[in-house]
Amino acid sequence: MSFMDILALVVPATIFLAAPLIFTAIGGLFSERSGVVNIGLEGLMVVGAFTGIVATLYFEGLGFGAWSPWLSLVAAVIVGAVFSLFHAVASITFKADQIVSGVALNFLAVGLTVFLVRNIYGKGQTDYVTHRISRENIPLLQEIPFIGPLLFQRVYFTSFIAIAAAIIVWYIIFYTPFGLRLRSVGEHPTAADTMGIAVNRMRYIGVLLSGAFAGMGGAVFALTTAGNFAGNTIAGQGFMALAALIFGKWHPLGVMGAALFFGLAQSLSITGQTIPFLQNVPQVYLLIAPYVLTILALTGFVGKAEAPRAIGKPYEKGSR
Amino acid sequence: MNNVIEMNNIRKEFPGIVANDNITIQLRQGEIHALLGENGAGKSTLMNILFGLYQPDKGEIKVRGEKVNITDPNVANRLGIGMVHQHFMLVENFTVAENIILGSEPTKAGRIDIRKAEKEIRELSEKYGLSVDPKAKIEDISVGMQQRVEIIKTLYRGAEILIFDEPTAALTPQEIHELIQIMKALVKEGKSIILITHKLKEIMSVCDRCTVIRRGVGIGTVEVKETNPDALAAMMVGREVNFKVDRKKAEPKHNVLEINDLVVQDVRKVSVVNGLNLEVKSGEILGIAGVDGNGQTELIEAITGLRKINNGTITLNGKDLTKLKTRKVTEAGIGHIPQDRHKHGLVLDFSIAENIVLQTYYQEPYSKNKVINFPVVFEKSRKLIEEYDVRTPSEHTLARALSGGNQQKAIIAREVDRSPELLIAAQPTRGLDVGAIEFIHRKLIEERDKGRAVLLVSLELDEVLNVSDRIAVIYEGKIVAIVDPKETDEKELGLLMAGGESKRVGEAK
Amino acid sequence: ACGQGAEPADFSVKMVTDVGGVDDKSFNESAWEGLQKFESEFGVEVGYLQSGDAADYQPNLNRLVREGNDLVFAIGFLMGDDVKAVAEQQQDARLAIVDMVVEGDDGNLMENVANITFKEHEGSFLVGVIAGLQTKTNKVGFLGGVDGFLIKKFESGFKAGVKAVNPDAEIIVQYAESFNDASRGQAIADTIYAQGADIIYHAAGGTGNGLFTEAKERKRAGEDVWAIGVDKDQHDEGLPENVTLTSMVKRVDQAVYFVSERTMNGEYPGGQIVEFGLEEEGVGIAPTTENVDEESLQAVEEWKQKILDGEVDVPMNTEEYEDFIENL
Amino acid sequence: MNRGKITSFLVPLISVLLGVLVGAIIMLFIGQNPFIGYWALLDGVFGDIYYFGEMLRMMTPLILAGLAVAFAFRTGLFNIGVEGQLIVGWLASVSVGILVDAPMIIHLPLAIGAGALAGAIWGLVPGFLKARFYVHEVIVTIMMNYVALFVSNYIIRTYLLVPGERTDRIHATASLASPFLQSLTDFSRLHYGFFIAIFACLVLWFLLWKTTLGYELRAVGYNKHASHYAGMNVNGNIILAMVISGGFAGVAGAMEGLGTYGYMSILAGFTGVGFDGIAVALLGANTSIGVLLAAALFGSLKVGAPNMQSQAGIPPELVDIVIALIIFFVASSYLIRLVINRLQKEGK
Ligand SMILES: Nc1ncnc2c1ncn2[C@@H]1O[C@H](COP(=O)(O)OP(=O)(O)OP(=O)(O)O)[C@@H](O)[C@H]1O
Ligand SMILES: Nc1ncnc2c1ncn2[C@@H]1O[C@H](COP(=O)(O)OP(=O)(O)OP(=O)(O)O)[C@@H](O)[C@H]1O
Ligand SMILES: [Mg+2]
Ligand SMILES: [Mg+2]
Repeated sequence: MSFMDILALVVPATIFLAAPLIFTAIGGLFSERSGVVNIGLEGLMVVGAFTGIVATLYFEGLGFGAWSPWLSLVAAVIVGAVFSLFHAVASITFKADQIVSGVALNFLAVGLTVFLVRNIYGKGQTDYVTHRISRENIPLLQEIPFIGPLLFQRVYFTSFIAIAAAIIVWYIIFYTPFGLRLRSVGEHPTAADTMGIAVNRMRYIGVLLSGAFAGMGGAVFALTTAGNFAGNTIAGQGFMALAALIFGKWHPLGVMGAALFFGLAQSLSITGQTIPFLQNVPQVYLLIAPYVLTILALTGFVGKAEAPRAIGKPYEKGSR
Repeated sequence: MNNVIEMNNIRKEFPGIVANDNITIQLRQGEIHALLGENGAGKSTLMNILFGLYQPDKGEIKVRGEKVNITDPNVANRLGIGMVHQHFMLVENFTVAENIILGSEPTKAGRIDIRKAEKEIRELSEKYGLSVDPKAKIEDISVGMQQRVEIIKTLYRGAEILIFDEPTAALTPQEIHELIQIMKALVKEGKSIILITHKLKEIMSVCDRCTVIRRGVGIGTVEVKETNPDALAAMMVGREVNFKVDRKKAEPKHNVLEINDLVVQDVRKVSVVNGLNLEVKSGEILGIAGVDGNGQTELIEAITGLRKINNGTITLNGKDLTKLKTRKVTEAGIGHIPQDRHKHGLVLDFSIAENIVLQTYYQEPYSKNKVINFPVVFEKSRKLIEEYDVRTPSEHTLARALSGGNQQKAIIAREVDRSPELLIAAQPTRGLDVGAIEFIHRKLIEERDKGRAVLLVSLELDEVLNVSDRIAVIYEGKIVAIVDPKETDEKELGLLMAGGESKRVGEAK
Repeated sequence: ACGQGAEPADFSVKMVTDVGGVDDKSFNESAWEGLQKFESEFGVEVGYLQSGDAADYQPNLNRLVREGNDLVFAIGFLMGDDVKAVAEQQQDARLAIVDMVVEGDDGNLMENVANITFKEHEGSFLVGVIAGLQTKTNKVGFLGGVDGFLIKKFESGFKAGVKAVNPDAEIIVQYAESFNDASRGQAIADTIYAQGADIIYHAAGGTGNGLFTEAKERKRAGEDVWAIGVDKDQHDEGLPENVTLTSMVKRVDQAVYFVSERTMNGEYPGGQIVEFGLEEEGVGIAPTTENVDEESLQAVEEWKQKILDGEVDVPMNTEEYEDFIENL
Repeated sequence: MNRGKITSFLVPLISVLLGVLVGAIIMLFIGQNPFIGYWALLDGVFGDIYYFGEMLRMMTPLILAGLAVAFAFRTGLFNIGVEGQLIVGWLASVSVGILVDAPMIIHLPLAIGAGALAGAIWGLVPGFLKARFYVHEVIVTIMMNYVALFVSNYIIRTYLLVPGERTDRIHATASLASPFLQSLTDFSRLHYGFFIAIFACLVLWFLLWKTTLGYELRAVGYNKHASHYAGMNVNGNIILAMVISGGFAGVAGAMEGLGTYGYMSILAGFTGVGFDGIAVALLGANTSIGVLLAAALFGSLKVGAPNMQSQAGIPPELVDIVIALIIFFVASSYLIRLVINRLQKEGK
């Protein structure tokens, strides 16, 4: 295969694999910037994937046809947000250890969704949806030489939404009062409180947004790739997103970059065998690349990743 | 005389204790009103209630004669009440401007209008002489400037009534002086101020009236003109207290600590201790006076082996400590009361007992072949708690649950009990009330009289002046003068600390 | 319908699925269909236990044996060791395992285990023939689940089939190292197609679903690509774009039904290897052949005959495949 | 027993009750009878000595994984990497069990030791990175889990594979399997590892609460600065803490490899035991005895679940839901404590 062919293979695959990570990591960013660790991203993705598939099957039943997956994305966003309430209530109102609460969320997500699937379909996984979110060639743009074939052919619309979301969130976080307040409760809640900002309310918003975005991420994954839902449909993407969040230093654009980088590593672990200089590299190296690289990145090769100062600590009025 | 604030019969309970019990305080238009009380007396609590952070269980609050219900800081802000907190309320990695506008941001088309904000801030800082740089990050500016930011925060929200909670505890003498000027400027502009402080001198110098609380109970309000420090202290503690620690003359003997040409660099590779020479003799208290940030911290860390020494030597009774690790230094006979009790002095989540053996847990009799003998540890702790009158339910109580004063006593018990050749006390009385201060000073002098060497580092000039037998002035990492407390005064010290020349330099030597 | 032989009423057959479950669109499902057919025919008691993970196999088998069922199926070679353990413990149990030959410590077959295997290579050979004949790019692909002795049978048979009818066709082989990673399957299919293959045969369980996803995407984009299903007739997975060329069906249902019936009639094949190949109609190409052209179907018939007559010996591992190519 | 103790004992208890209660509500919700459901569950554990044996077997790795998490917790570290440490421990112990020939007296300890060592090394990495580069251990351990999974599968596939997607069986001399215990429990897979797990509980307790090492580890966990001030080797202790925690996890893996299975399969995904360990440690309030009891509870739930399916037709996932809820309730003990304190106040 020519170099161009390889690029034409790797680049779209990268963007495609990155999209769910971008959504989910952006979600994590809202939660963690507000001072609430969110190990539960994986679970939230599971719920998103579940909702995405079940809703699509349902809408298809109602005859919405090709609209079904898109309506289901909306449903997944809502359900994801609602489900994240578990984490919010436990770790904000009841001052639970945020990491533990997140872990519990992951347990619950898998247990509950598979449980429901068994009750709805009487079996361990759902049927396959007929209408997925499918690849498109963007008219005109795809004609652009070089980048056309790479960026605008065989692409998923959801990938564009993901990248747009990252940019919008970047603006919100750093240039709007909401962003400033969100960050302030993650850095120094007591200070924020004395400035009349309702700390716990901000944190609830942060967690709910993480649920919404992670739900979107899970649904996008399910509706572009898996096509149905089972207990193992989401297998680690949530934790990958968490890694992307940290690798990206809690900065929306950094997070997007990290997610794309992981997407690349993943796609290389597959296409690698066809790329000359990667051919005789054992697959395992490419498989573990994202994780190893994340660790290396964290050790400061790309500068220190500094978490929000007050992250992980429940807010006690008048404590210091 | 019209009252802008009236807090009548306020009561506030926390799990376990009554923080405020039927306290009444009235703030007059345009006055500076002191709020005085021991640690844990309930001052911060009372003010937090006024600021809407806590809700009172009983009592009423009137602002400009109208009964109000201050449910949260927003309400306080609307009523023109602003508070500068005991522990600064600033977001370290935000800029000054961001900190000030947080919560009431000016916007243009949904986007924060940072220029507008910075302009308004500059206007305020000019009006009240509060110099700040709106673009600077908090973590990069001095404590003094941070406090000015805190003040501007309140003014930016149009505060008419300002509450200062222990504003001077963390400041250098210079900064304290500036702050006092600022407060005077504020009242001149028609603002009213409540000032919480443990420092009677400050009260005497700036305040019009003073309300005293003891263990949560309001003792009363007095006109400052008609009272004096001793009377105030007595009101606060409930008994006579004597400041001039009575003591016999020191009999210094051989050099215990000798430091030659010491050079220590900080993280930024700047030599913060820069060719420093110093001797501390047995049987004397050597006080180090200096403006914060002139190398005191690094000097102590170097002596105690917490920081790498770049050049020079340190010896203890002739033994070379220069290259030793902290533990070896400690074993060589150095006791260290660190300046930050919460960060270095204690493991807050350990029990008192576990903290008591922090330096000795690995030694007999507290442990044998790597197994700790807890009965012995508890036994010892009970003894020290008794001896140093640490107010705690039991030796099993977590250090966290003690007030700063008692936490400090526990540390001193631990360090002094080992009766080290050299005792280093860094700001041993910061944030403590006069009762605790008195106790700690007595302990230091006892050690001296036992023939130990004591190195006292403090930012509080009168502490240095009261307690030391000799005073070494540190400036830019060097000892620039050694003076005799009896023959000097704050003016001269202040001058030396600022790098100024002095006629009698080195005379005491 | 009421069966003959021992009173069916008190005859009970049950099976333990592996992680896939009775709805895996693959051999678990197929096996369950076999039991259900058996139930409807003879009105006997049937049932199954699903395994959450490998640790459940043995307890589940044990549970069913304890319930006193007359015959217990272990579906999937992954359960080999557990079947062995249970067989050793429960001497009077009657077990049967699919896709595996269980030997006792003495190296001999165990009296209370019936071993059901398939000649997947023979079936794969036939779909290989179809692929070899219908490829337009002269490139076909094989998407394997986990590289190992079993899947090699599929791979070798398939490649042999392709080469047999189209010696200079190129065959791209890639393994996903997983049986349930659809997204990986899709990505691999993507690369294989991208390298010019127009037909891909998968033996990768759930991972194979990714193949269908990718094939549909490309079909919709106007490319002329096909997928070949495995185990069951996967024609429906290919809809609506209709990308399933054919499938290599493995009649687990037949085998299960057959062994159950024999057992009920007192001819439990314990200690034997019951092998299902073309001859026993245990493997073959799917009934749906709408996408297979006449020529190919004929070829399939011819080669099938040759195999039955023993003229060709279909390779089931790499070595045999090498030889096969040698004397082609 | 003072008030604090009572509370810290009541909280998990109440959490479990609440979890079970909600589980019952869910059963009602899907139209099942909770009593029948839970009865089936209990029957699935205690109805037959075999399942009881299986429950003890299931407990064994849960205890060790729980101890690993608890130990890290106590030293201020959150070890989410137990899963990965367990996997490498499993692989290492099995490898030694296969490749080494030696009399049992040497071989078995060697194999277990190998497991512990592998887990320890897997713990060393995050420990070192935290000490040296201040990288948060949670994220590194998560990453290490995946590295462990893929690398182990790769090693098995390339060096140890036999038909059946797994390694060969270990030599009898390295096996923890116990014909005696099996015969006691009617052929369950209960093995001697159970006693190792019990012993490990004692080790952890003694190490943490009675030794100077434990004192240092806890001190560093709570306050690095103060520990440094007191002349402790802060970085050394952080690393050591992770190493020991990883060691426990590695042994957990050895229990699977040398006891339950006698081999290691190519893993399609995580075993989940490591993550369950977090639940166990949490419910057990990070105490040895607590971990033991919590492991017993979760072990029972997991072993009993299939019976709920086959007897009461209730999806086994219900158990996962109940476990998750229990964790939530324990983690949210703030609320429970509040209630308890209220009651105690009224009590006197
Ligand atoms: N948030 C809280 N929760 C429980 N108890 C508290 C809380 N804050 C203060 N207290 C209690 O109320 C008492 C008063 O505390 P407060 O901080 O007002 O003392 P203070 O006068 O400000 O002491 P200091 O001079 O050291 O600042 C303390 O002794 C403490 O026991
Ligand atoms: N949020 C809180 N919760 C419980 N107790 C508190 C809280 N805040 C303060 N206290 C208690 O208040 C008492 C004294 O409060 P405080 O910390 O002001 O003493 P302090 O001497 O001022 O300490 P510091 O010098 O650190 O300010 C202590 O008993 C402390 O435990
Ligand atoms: Mg205070
Ligand atoms: Mg104080």
